[in-house]
Amino acid sequence: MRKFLKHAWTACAAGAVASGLALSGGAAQAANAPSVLTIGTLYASSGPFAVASKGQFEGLQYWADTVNKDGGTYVKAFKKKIPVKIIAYDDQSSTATATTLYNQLITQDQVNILIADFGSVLTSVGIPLAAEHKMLLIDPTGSGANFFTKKTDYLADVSIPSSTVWPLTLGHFLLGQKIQRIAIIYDSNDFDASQAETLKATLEKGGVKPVYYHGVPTSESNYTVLLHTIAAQNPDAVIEFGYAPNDIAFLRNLSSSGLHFKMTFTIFPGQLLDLMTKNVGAKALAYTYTYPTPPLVQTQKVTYGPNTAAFVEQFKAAKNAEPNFLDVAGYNTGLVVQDMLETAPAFTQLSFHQALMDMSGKTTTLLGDFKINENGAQLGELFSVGQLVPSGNGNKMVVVYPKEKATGTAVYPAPAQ
Amino acid sequence: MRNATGGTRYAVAVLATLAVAFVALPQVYGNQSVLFTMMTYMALAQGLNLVYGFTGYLPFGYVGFFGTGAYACSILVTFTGLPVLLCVIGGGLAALLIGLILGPLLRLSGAYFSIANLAASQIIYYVVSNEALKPLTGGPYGIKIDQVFAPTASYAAMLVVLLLTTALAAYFRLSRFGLGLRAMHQNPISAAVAGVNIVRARLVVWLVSATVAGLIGGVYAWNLSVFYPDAVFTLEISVFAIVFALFGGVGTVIGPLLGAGLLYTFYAAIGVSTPQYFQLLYGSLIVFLVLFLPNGLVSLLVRRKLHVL
Amino acid sequence: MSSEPLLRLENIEKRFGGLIVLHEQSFSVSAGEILGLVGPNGSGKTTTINVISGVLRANSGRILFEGKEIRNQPIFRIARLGINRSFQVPKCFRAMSARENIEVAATFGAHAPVDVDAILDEIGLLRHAGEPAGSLTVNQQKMLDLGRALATNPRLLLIDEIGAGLNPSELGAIAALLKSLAARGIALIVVEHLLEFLNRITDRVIVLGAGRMLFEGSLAEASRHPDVVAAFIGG
Amino acid sequence: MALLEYALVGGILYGVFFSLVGIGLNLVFGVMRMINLAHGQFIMLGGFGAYLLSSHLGLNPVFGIPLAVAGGIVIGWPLYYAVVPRLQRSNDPEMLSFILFFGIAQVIEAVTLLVFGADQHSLPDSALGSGNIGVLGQDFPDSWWVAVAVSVLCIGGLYLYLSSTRLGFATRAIMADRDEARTTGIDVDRVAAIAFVIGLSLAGIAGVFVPYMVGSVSPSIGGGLTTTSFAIIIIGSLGNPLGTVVGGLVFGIGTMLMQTYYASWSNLVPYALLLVIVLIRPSGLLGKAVRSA
Repeated sequence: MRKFLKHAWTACAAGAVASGLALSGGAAQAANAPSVLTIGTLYASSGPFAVASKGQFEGLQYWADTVNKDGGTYVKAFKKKIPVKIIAYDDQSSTATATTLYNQLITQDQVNILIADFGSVLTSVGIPLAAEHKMLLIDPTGSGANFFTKKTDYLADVSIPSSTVWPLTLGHFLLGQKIQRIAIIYDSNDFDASQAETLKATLEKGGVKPVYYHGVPTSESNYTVLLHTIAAQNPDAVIEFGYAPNDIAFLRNLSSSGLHFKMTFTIFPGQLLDLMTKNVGAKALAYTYTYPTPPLVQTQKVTYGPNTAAFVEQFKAAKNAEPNFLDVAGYNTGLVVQDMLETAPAFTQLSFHQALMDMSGKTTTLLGDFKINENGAQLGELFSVGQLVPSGNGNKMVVVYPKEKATGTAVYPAPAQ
Repeated sequence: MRNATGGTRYAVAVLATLAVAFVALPQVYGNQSVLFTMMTYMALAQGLNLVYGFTGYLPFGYVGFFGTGAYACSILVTFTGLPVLLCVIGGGLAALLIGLILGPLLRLSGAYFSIANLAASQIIYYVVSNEALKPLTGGPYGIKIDQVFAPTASYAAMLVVLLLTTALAAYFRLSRFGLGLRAMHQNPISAAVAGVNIVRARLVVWLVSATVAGLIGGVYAWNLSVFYPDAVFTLEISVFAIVFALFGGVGTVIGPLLGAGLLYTFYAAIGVSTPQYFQLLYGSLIVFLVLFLPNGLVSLLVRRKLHVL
Repeated sequence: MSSEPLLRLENIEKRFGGLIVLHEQSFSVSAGEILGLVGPNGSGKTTTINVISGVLRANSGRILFEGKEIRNQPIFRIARLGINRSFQVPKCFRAMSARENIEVAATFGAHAPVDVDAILDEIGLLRHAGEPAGSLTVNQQKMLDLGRALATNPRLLLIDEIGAGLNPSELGAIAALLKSLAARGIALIVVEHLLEFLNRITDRVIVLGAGRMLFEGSLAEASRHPDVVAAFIGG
Repeated sequence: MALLEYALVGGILYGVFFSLVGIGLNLVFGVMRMINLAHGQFIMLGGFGAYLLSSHLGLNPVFGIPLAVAGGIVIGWPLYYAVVPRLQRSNDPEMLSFILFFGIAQVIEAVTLLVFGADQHSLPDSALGSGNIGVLGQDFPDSWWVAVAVSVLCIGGLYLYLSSTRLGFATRAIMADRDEARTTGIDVDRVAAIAFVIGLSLAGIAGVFVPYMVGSVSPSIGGGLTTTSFAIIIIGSLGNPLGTVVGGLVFGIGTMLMQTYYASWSNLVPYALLLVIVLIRPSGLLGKAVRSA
């Protein structure tokens, strides 16, 4: 046993030395151009955020691979191309670990560019640290409303708008369809509850009061009795805001319950269609509504980078897999950084931030319009409303609202399966 | 008790070493968050040791006090504008109050106590994070007190809390009160027959341990300054505190400190080098520890007849 | 004052669920007296001691120590009042040294300072004072248990089957020790199976059978009493 | 009124299934006086076993039941002999086993994660019948009824094992008093190892139906299932396997009623029930727990 301990010690020491060596690499960013541009980020290989976080990370990595194939990304401040290197740590979905790892990236690796992990929870702890060290935190998907309450130079949400504004279009669609009886069930977490609140407010402004409006715990996994309770209110439309596991349980329970509503809306079929189809089945997804996200909706005209269709082709060729929304979001983050470096006149965090502000409103990428405000919130592309319509063995996404983006009209009421 | 003065000297040395180490380390190692988190876990392991090591009650829901402290402190900062240190103390008092409410749990034995305590911590978590409490706690939206964000000051505060907790452990180990605790831990009925007020002693230890966790939580919230309920109520915090304390050796002063210090270093090192195997390595390590070193690292020293505080 | 016994039980009843294990027990002990408690297994001897020392709570009746009701007092308070006990299976603090075992009681149970060495000497463990209690022999642990009780300066000692497993010379030493304690004015209630041993130290015994007091008087008379005989033979 | 009835019937069905989820943990505790903190991870393995059979071999997921039993034997028997006798000799078996099984839980979760990834997986709905069956006019999906039927069979089987077989008798003797049982000549380790195997197998069988009852299975669901199981067996009473059924029903009905009337507080149900019951009646609804001093 003493031997065992000795091993533990050795492992410990070896680990410390190894990390020490790794750390000394990224130091010293001087007036001279660095030989490699370090981009620090975190991902979660396990825990509740693993699925989403790994998707986003893969997208970012794919971006780095692509630019490095071209000899790197052009940096205006040095007037030349510099290869990028991603330094990434695994936070296991733990905020405590994420805190130390953000600090690791900032203080030990001294990365040039800092990119947050997926989602609000894992982004939150990086915000004060970045500000403290005067680093610009590039935030792909952390959209907590709490984050963007005052002017800052050190935070920029680049890939998705705050979840608070996601359901605006959905609300207008429901009002436009003159659907009066609407049930809203949501998980009690920042992401879902803020959407429920916005939708309720939007509907009430249009004179519609939801007939059912309740939060359930984020851990909720069985909706059978809840669905029955909802059905008792005779709603025409049932809107469920949850994370992917909730949406899976909800849709499965709905299809096996024998209940049927004229309209059913969930979030994740629009982001992780493969995962949802695999778990829920194409039949149960047919005619349900969602927020369609790239690559399920395509941005044709872009001002920077490939358009959505071109990206999907490239990604499929390189990775032999269909990209999902999070891959796109991660890749888009890389693109925004790339554009930022091409336009920032100086190699400083403030200059980076100014570049992002200058890009705002004038840039369109495969993810849509890029527009941030001085608090760092993303105001660009609003999500539209899509419906999954049977096609072959699966479903295809039809954007049904708003009109200018629509690729078809809603099948309402949804036919019973 | 013959070693009381020697013991006291030993305790002072431990406290001084801790203080010097955590004042000096930031000069040579720049990732203050790692050091801060290490102190947090050292303090938590020590705080848990107060109750588990000295009474045998394993508080699986220890994180409940930590989270209570974090939220009470943040709420005070948000609504009262008191100096942040007072808010941290408020966090400790809130945890003390919760400890008092949960006092009747001490009537339960072994596993029942642990699990009932776990249930209590989950209840606090669910109540704090419920949407109905949004105006007060921020509910699921989390809470933000970045107006008081001060990494260096909160680092110093955590060091003070760590020293306080360790001093308490030394008191439990060396004092007359501690003699009664040891007797009670080994045989509660004989201890009572010997005149030890076991009900009161247990409650005192429980409340002290709860208060300490509340203080740690308060300082932790101050350091984080933007967080969601999961960040301060995740069960992982209890589990780490238990594993760290056990690894070092409970019922001693230096055991939990050694355990948390070494194991957290190990954690941080594999987290950086081979994260994909992290959970596997960690789980296996725990299995090996329990099977081959159940009384912790300090038992190796004791076996060599070294005096351990 | 002198007529008031040190301890008086009045109609003590103890039930476990529906089972009555002590029926209306009433007896008293005076300072300096040694009272024997005998009876077959399950007759309520140890329960009586547990009830007096507070380890168990009686369901009804009164326990008066120096005229004060102590029935619902917690164990430690009863100990501090001056009632202490040994256990049939010694309950030492096994990881603590013999000396520390005594020190716990001296620290928490006694009103006045206690000479720990003197007690260790009295129970014959002075030479083993530094050894962990768990490493002592069972007989030594029994003595340590008694020493722990003595360290609280008791005025009433409850002794539960201390004689079992001792050889004649050890029994003799214990008998002498208990008598010397009584001579100091300590009252003793001694639960014992070894009647010969009991006969040496006491002239008054109470015989219990199925939780009832069958007899009170001298041991010699007891052996002639029909109820007692019936209880022991199981008739 | 229809809502109340639906919640009650649903709660009973859900509760019966959760009795199966908890019962293995309770059997193991009763026999070994150890808390298998990896219980939820064994349930999760059962779910993944059924998923493998269904997705890779095209078998009906119910074949996951024999697989779970086989897994229980292959994992449980060696695991018991590798760790339990050693722990029993330690100074605090109850608490050390708590931590040991936590380590095992981490290992299982990590390995599953490396093999299957973090994604959710589920089983085809049609495999257990895609219709609905009604009772008292309340319709529930076929899969619920299958899960409930299997739960009843398993719990009934366990009851028969404990009440009418020689091994079961020995098992109950060990539950009552391990040392006493040893002195009467019972091979305590063998009987306890069998009980451990049964406990793990029951967990695995419950796992087969988890994708139907809680939507999907993923490596991270184990911890939550363990805590819920705890709550259930404490409500019933630790160490009394049949009390688990009472605990399961209280949990199921309580949860469904809360879902119907106060949805956002429904996750408090198991913990609040546990705390209230433990404080009012520390022994659980059927058992004993207070320490003697």
